[in-house]
Amino acid sequence: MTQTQNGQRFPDMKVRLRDVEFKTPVLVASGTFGYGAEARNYCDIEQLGGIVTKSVSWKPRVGNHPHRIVETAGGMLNSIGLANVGVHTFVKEKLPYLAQFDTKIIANIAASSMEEYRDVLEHIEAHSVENLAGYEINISCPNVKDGGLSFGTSVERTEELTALLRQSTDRLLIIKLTPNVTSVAPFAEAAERAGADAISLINTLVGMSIDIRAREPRLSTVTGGLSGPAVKPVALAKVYEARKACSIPIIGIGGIVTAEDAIEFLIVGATMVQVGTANFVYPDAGVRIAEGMERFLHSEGIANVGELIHSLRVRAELRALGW
Amino acid sequence: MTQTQNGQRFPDMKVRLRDVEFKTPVLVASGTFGYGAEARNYCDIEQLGGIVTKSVSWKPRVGNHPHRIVETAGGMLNSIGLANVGVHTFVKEKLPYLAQFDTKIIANIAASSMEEYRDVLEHIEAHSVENLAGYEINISCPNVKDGGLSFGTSVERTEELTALLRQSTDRLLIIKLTPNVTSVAPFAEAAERAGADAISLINTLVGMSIDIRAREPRLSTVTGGLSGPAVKPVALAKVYEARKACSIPIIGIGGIVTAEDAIEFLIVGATMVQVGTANFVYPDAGVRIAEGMERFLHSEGIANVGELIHSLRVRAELRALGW
Amino acid sequence: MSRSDMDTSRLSIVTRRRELAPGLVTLRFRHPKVARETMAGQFVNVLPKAGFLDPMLRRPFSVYWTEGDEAEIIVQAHGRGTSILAATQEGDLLDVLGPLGRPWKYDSGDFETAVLLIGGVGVASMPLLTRALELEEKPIQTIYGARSKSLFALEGLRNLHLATDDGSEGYHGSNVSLLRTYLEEGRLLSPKLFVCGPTGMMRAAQTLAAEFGIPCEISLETEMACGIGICQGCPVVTDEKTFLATGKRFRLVCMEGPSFSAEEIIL
Amino acid sequence: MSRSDMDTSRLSIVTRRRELAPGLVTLRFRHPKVARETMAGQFVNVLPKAGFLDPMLRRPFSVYWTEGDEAEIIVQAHGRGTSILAATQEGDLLDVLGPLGRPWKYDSGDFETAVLLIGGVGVASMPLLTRALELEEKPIQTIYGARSKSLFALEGLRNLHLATDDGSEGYHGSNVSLLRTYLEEGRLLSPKLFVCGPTGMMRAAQTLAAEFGIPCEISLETEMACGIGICQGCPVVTDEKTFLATGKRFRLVCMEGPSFSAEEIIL
Ligand SMILES: Cc1cc2nc3c(=O)[nH]c(=O)nc-3n(C[C@H](O)[C@H](O)[C@H](O)COP(=O)(O)OP(=O)(O)OC[C@H]3O[C@@H](n4cnc5c(N)ncnc54)[C@H](O)[C@@H]3O)c2cc1C
Ligand SMILES: Cc1cc2nc3c(=O)[nH]c(=O)nc-3n(C[C@H](O)[C@H](O)[C@H](O)COP(=O)(O)OP(=O)(O)OC[C@H]3O[C@@H](n4cnc5c(N)ncnc54)[C@H](O)[C@@H]3O)c2cc1C
Ligand SMILES: Cc1cc2nc3c(=O)[nH]c(=O)nc-3n(C[C@H](O)[C@H](O)[C@H](O)COP(=O)(O)O)c2cc1C
Ligand SMILES: Cc1cc2nc3c(=O)[nH]c(=O)nc-3n(C[C@H](O)[C@H](O)[C@H](O)COP(=O)(O)O)c2cc1C
Ligand code: FES
Ligand code: FES
Repeated sequence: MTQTQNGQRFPDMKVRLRDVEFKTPVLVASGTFGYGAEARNYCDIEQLGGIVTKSVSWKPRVGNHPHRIVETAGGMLNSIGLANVGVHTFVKEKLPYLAQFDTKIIANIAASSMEEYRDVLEHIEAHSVENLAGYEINISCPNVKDGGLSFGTSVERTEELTALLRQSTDRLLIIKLTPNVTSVAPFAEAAERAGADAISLINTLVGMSIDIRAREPRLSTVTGGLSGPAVKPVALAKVYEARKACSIPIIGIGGIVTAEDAIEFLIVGATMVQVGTANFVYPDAGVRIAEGMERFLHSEGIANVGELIHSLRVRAELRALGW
Repeated sequence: MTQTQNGQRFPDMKVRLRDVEFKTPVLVASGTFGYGAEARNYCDIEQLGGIVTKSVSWKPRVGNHPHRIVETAGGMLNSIGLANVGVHTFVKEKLPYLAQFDTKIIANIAASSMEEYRDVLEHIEAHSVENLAGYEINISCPNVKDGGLSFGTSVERTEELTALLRQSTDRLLIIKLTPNVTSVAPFAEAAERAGADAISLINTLVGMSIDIRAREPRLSTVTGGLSGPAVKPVALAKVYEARKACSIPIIGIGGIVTAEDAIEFLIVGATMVQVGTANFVYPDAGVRIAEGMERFLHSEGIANVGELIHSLRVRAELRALGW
Repeated sequence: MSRSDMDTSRLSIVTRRRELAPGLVTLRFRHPKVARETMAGQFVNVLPKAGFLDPMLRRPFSVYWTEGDEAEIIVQAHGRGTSILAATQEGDLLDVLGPLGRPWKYDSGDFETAVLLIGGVGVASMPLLTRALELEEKPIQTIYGARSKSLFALEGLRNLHLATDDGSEGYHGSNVSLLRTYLEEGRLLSPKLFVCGPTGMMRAAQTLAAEFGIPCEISLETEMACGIGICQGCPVVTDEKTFLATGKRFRLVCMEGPSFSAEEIIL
Repeated sequence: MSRSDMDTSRLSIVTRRRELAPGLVTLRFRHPKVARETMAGQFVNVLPKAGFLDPMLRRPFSVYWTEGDEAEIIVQAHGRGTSILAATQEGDLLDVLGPLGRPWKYDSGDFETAVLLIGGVGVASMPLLTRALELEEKPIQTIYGARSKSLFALEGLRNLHLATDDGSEGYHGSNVSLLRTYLEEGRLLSPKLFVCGPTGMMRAAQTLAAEFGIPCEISLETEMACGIGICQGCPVVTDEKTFLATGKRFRLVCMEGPSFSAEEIIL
């Protein structure tokens, strides 16, 4: 598929966030690709736009009790509970391992206090590797009581936290927003005001499933996070709302399985996308999707993937109505 | 399936909202069953717990331009735009027609102002028929700019509106809540405080879909309402949250296709359920689901469907954690 | 209405499957109600895979033929639902709702010659229409266009004038321009057009009919969720005159269609 | 790591389908990697219907047999995914990921007699285990319980002692109580238990092994989203001793299992 024209990849799949260039607009989402080692046998990692690592906190977290996952119509519920190795093992083992790959790494951070967020970020910053592009701040995990959702549902705290973390790094600072709010616009605005380089959305929707014979919740934590194709329409609407509210780049997430799905997000206004649940079914989804996007650009005669971004045509009378 | 024991249906499928008894806990949802005439050839209407009619407003509404529907993973988006005959035709033609059926009718009302809600309700009240059990107030339509969602996302206006309408009827007053809010609990509390007899949830989730070749929204209104099995996990979580917040009965709605789906809602705390999108695929879904619930009660040796309601077992340590 | 009057038996067994061209198949199934009650132009709403949610919605198909207790549809594999249906095997069960919609108005007194203008899989409702017109003893001319020779489904049609985009059969070009020449040469005696095909072609036919001032009926394909009038998802926009006359801005294709008089709708 | 070292070829054609009992089928497919690399106890993760979302997730299956470039699984139709798979026909394509997980520890020096304790479809990994034990020249006793006579899949097993719930074959009762009598009568020379079956049965075996102080390995079935360690969805709880020793509260069944030493996990 990929042809070279004077060394140039054609069509050109490269995108930038601020001064950072990514090979393709397709990242793998936090918590759905481990730390690279697990999936490498099934996915050519260097063909990915980049890897967003599993949320890391200051101390290791063992995660929630079984059951942690339930399949639902067109999606799944999870309640992993931010199981992670903790930032010290992360910088000792995971980050150096990820450094070997010629692709960008974005470290996703989850915490329960401003200080913890800052400490984790600064600890990674102090042990950073060359291909570490920046940080994604998870203020939207619905599955642990202290998973930062208290930040994710408060505009003020979102702004404070973003401003605080901005002081600690010049790398990309990406705020990951939750869809579980009445309106995502004020959060997008807050992140932009406080100096975030980009926002990413959506994290999972709060959901639930019942074992009707046992009359018990199927997840040990009662509720969990819904992801997968089922949530794609909601994710697109949230990205659309955020796009109108802020002017920093958006990373679209939610239910992306095919190249067509990813292209929908770009057209609505996302500069990049993340692929999550699809990795569980197709560990090389992130690569396949980028290849499919390239084929689409070819067939439509589009030279640069950037031309798709925010290219949605909305009829004038509707824009007048404020849509 | 249905055996009679001293004239009693066994298992007993009857449920009550306040002083109103329904044959089964299964209603058909507003906007998904017309006014009865359309589906009667495919569904034995008198076997339904009841019919919630298409939202009616003071003036007729022609509805939105095509395209109005898009199929999505495990669900669909719609942007019908409250197309309805208007309250005058409703009481002249639709209500008298519905009066012939031996089942309960709940009139769903949508409006753009307090006064319009009240006028529509009082007009119906003035022309009511014997089997009219009450009203469902749609403050949650995402598909028209003035569809009442401004009420549905404000706790204060929800309470005001409920209190106002309470003065105009002694029939059942049911407030239909939107899932598109950060927390549904305060709305459930507000409805209860203001004297609602029950709440129903969920209405549709705001969603979107893109035609990537035309680079246009697939729906004429850009965004629409997501329904169907895809949203069931979200609906269950919202009902669960509402159940903890108020003590009036809840009518569970969202993605119900099978008897097992309906039973999940009852176990979480719903007294009744509504079936929507499923009617489009199986026009007799409401009847089939009730029959399936009856079989389930039989096989589990449960004499009365009421025993299922709010029977969820949550492990003590989790309740301690506030789940 | 008692249970017995109701159409509750929807499951029907596939008795014959024929592959006319790659991805173009006919499915014949036992369904006494559809077989005996369907009139030319009505359709059925078929569930691609009962009990499964991908896809979730039914798919509408014109009734292609009926005989005794059996009815037939012709399926063009296109998206998720139709590709599953096209792979249906003889002996499989189909969940079929119908007959739905209104028939073609072939008994209106306003024409002598019935001109069936067909594009691609728009042929689906034409064999039954042909049968009905012959009962009315109306002369028929059939102008049928397809991308290529292999894609014609000619059974049950009469007085064929074929056109192909690639010239592999008959007139090399569009069926509409072929029709135009016939009209200009006045070869069709007080005709009425019965049109079904791609939207572009139907628009062209609409214009042509207006230009020559001849009656024209068009069968539409819109997305449908229910097919029985309860979802309001299948509107077609009415033209200004009709709107002012009837007060109706939209018509529901599943209930008031699928075929409409060309001058009352905007495509 | 270069593309070529990677396992990208997942599609494999079904070469043989056998129906052992209603809803119990074996599927043989061409998959050189799985066929040549799988060790007894490992599993594959199979997509019920590629390209469709109902169901969306893969389903894990122990590898039942391997020969040349072909591997076989045995599928018990149970829910949505397994019923679709059970209906797979010869010539169909399967999307298969594997081999996954760790093999049975059949070469550990801590036993003389290998006792295979099987419940129902738990038989899946036992033929390969039997083949491996024979290469190690270990004596084998197989205690196999099923609901009824017709549900046994006996190929590739040795020295069978059958038990049925309905008494239609062999010992009338549970395989665990049959094993208990053998142990009490001391008929098994320094045994090690290899256990796979319903959770209840595995718990009973766990208790029995502790009571008689014999080594016991149990193969678990948990929900799995990925099967390759990236979703963290398949944990099993470790017992206190193991927790204190290793600091691990959970083990991932797909990566560290599916088989575990009975004393280190809580079922
Ligand atoms: C009254 C009527 C009669 C029809 N008769 C035939 C026939 O005889 N033979 C035949 O092959 N096809 C016929 N069609 C079209 C057929 O129903 C569509 O091809 C089918 O709905 C598209 O589904 P899909 O699974 O192929 O595509 P998908 O991409 O899976 O469809 C996705 C969604 O878009 C809708 N959709 C997409 N294209 C169309 C379309 N052209 N028309 C209506 N809905 C669409 C589908 O209903 C579905 O909700 C008819 C349509 C209508 C409305
Ligand atoms: C390591 C391993 C090996 C297995 N080997 C075999 C085998 O050789 N033969 C065989 O017939 N079955 C085997 N199973 C069980 C088989 O994978 C389940 O029957 C299947 O996952 C259930 O899917 P379903 O479509 O039948 O049920 P569904 O009801 O569609 O499953 C719904 C969800 O629950 C999960 N689930 C339900 N039951 C189980 C279960 N028992 N184990 C794991 N997940 C479950 C499914 O993964 C799915 O996510 C194995 C499971 C594991 C973990
Ligand atoms: C099993 C699982 C684990 C996840 N863990 C994390 C996490 O640790 N941190 C985070 O920010 N998001 C996490 N997510 C959310 C995803 O990154 C993504 O935002 C969400 O799943 C929606 O995308 P998808 O529909 O493509 O999966 C997780 C999702 C799943 C399914
Ligand atoms: C096509 C369509 C039209 C609807 N119209 C209305 C309406 O007029 N008033 C209303 O309160 N809800 C309306 N709804 C929402 C449903 O009543 C229901 O709350 C929602 O669809 C979720 O249930 P479901 O998943 O079972 O469809 C509509 C839903 C659909 C799909
Ligand atoms: S398809 Fe539902 S109203 Fe026409
Ligand atoms: S199944 Fe995903 S980690 Fe084990």
